[in-house]
Amino acid sequence: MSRRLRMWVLAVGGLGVAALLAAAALRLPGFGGDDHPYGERAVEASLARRTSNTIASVNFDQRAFDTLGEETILFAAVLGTVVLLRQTRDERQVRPAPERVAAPVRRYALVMLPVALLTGLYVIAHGQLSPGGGFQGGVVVATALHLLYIGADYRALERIRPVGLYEVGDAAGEAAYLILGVAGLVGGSAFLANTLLPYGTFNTLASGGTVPLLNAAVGMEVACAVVVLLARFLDQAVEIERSTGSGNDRGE
Amino acid sequence: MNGWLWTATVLLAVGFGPVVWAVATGPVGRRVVAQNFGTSAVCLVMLLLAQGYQRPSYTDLALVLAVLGPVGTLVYARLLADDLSPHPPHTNLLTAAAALATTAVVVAVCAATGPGRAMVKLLVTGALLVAGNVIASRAVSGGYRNAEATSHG
Amino acid sequence: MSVLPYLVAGWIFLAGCYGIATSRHLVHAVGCLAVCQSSTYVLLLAVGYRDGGTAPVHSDLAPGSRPVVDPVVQALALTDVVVGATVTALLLALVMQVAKRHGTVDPDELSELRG
Amino acid sequence: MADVLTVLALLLVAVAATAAVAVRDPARQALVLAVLGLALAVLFTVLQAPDVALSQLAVGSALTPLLILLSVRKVRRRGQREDGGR
Amino acid sequence: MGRAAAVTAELLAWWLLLMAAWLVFISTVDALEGFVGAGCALLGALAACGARRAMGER
Repeated sequence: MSRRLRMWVLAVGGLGVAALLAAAALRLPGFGGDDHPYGERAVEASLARRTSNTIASVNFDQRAFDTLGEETILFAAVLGTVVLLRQTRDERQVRPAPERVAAPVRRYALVMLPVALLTGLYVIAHGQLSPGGGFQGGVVVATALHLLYIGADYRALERIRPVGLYEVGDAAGEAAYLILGVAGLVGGSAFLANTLLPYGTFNTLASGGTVPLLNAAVGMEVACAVVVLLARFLDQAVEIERSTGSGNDRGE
Repeated sequence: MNGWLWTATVLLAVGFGPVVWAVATGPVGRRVVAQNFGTSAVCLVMLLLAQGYQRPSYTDLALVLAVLGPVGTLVYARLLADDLSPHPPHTNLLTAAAALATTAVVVAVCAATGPGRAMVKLLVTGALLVAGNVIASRAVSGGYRNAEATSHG
Repeated sequence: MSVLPYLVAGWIFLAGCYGIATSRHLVHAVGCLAVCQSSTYVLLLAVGYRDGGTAPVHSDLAPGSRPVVDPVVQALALTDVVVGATVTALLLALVMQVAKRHGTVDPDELSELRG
Repeated sequence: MADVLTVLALLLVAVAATAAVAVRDPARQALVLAVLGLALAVLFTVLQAPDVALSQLAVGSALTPLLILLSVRKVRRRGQREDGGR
Repeated sequence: MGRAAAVTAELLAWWLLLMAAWLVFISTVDALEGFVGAGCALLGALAACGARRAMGER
């Protein structure tokens, strides 16, 4: 299968797909049309349950089971990365060299770490009111913690970030989501049904029944998952080294 | 399409358009500077769009970008240190332009929103953006490297 | 104009596929896959758009006062952006493993290696 | 009239995506992917999807570049046998 | 004794700063928002002090 032949197969396949996509695009209803049946029903259902951010209501109330699936994919991806990036026999852990970073960058990182953490928590907490939610806020919180790696070196980050705790947090986030679902079942209605808590007053933090709780659970899980992910990547990139002393591994 | 959306369109075309070209071609130093300027340009576009669509809740986007944008540029300054150190880019002109544009947009949007906590939020966003932009571009242009001999992180 | 967003989504998808097929570095191929994924977000959100509509986020909007766009497609795209990032991380971990085992990240060289 | 903004955002995303594919070096591609993330965030805001734009900003500005650059550093170190655990 | 006072003073300073930031971020101020904000600001203050100490020692 020479490279030239592959290029031809790619060209033919690409043109075919392009033609099909163009034909399909021409039959789609025009961009900006007024026919959105699902959208209108979703907005009505979200307002009925007094959740002001309809997207959060769709994610954590009307389609909460799909979000459980998304969250499990995230959990499985992190699990796979942790298994793949473990330290193998022929590798040794090297203490990261201390890195001297310029003073302004260190001060900026020190000031921005809590502010970014607060912004992330704000985005998680107001998931069901203004734009935001557990998924986005979790990533902001995780990135905030890694300002320490940027402001100083990996050793400082390791000191403040016990990976075991975040792995437990990751699992706890997923478990909290499931427990809230089963609580709905135990409460007499369906799994992950939003009939457990009162819907509260519109546009306040406690509105929307279980939506804020599911939001917080997803926020915790995404934050811990991203921290564990970056921990494994930083370990591999900065610390883990092929131990030259022992026999060479097959690849070299 | 009111004046705010027009300004956003012009800023997007004039400010962000060249960034896309500058980040795809040329030396690494210039690419990182272009990415840094792109963050500021998009943050300002977000503020203008929030005002143009009369949706104050969209300013959260500009706030998160003002917090995380410079962090991304510092990641490049840190992990691409080997490629940046031979010929560090000079960024003072672009940083000054970004700071000027930020103050202009923030003042205009604050004037439109009127006094109150929303105005303080806009000022905080603008301050975070300018501070982040200045620190990130100084870090990229090696402004700190010759001040202290640092090994690569 | 009524069909441009769908064509742009198709173009991004094909560009991403071309990138993956002709890539000579596995990390570059993973980046191209991320480009492919973003084409689906463009298509989804273009389908859900309504002229003159605004986001159905009622924290600063009285319900029913303005036409709103479709929130369902936004919910689909929202979760996928974050999950896509973690799947990209998993793929990058696989690339590191390939580099460790075979000492190369060029897909063409990989296909010639045995075992 | 709002079409100008939508068309401009779409074109920026298309050009940035093509650039992200055309740049062959992974470290440089991380930069272009970050700018593509910014262009996507603008397009999503124009299409009135602030949640998705926020999600794209959070992921695309710091997380994806960090992951790609750390992978490139590990793969490059593995390739040229540099040692010293920096 | 001095060290504990210094740490709590710093913690309090960070907490006040972050609480002010929280009050600026939110749109409607009410009891629950303040309570959640106090918790998040405390978390941020702890992270700030931990980061400074972690960065301090080499």
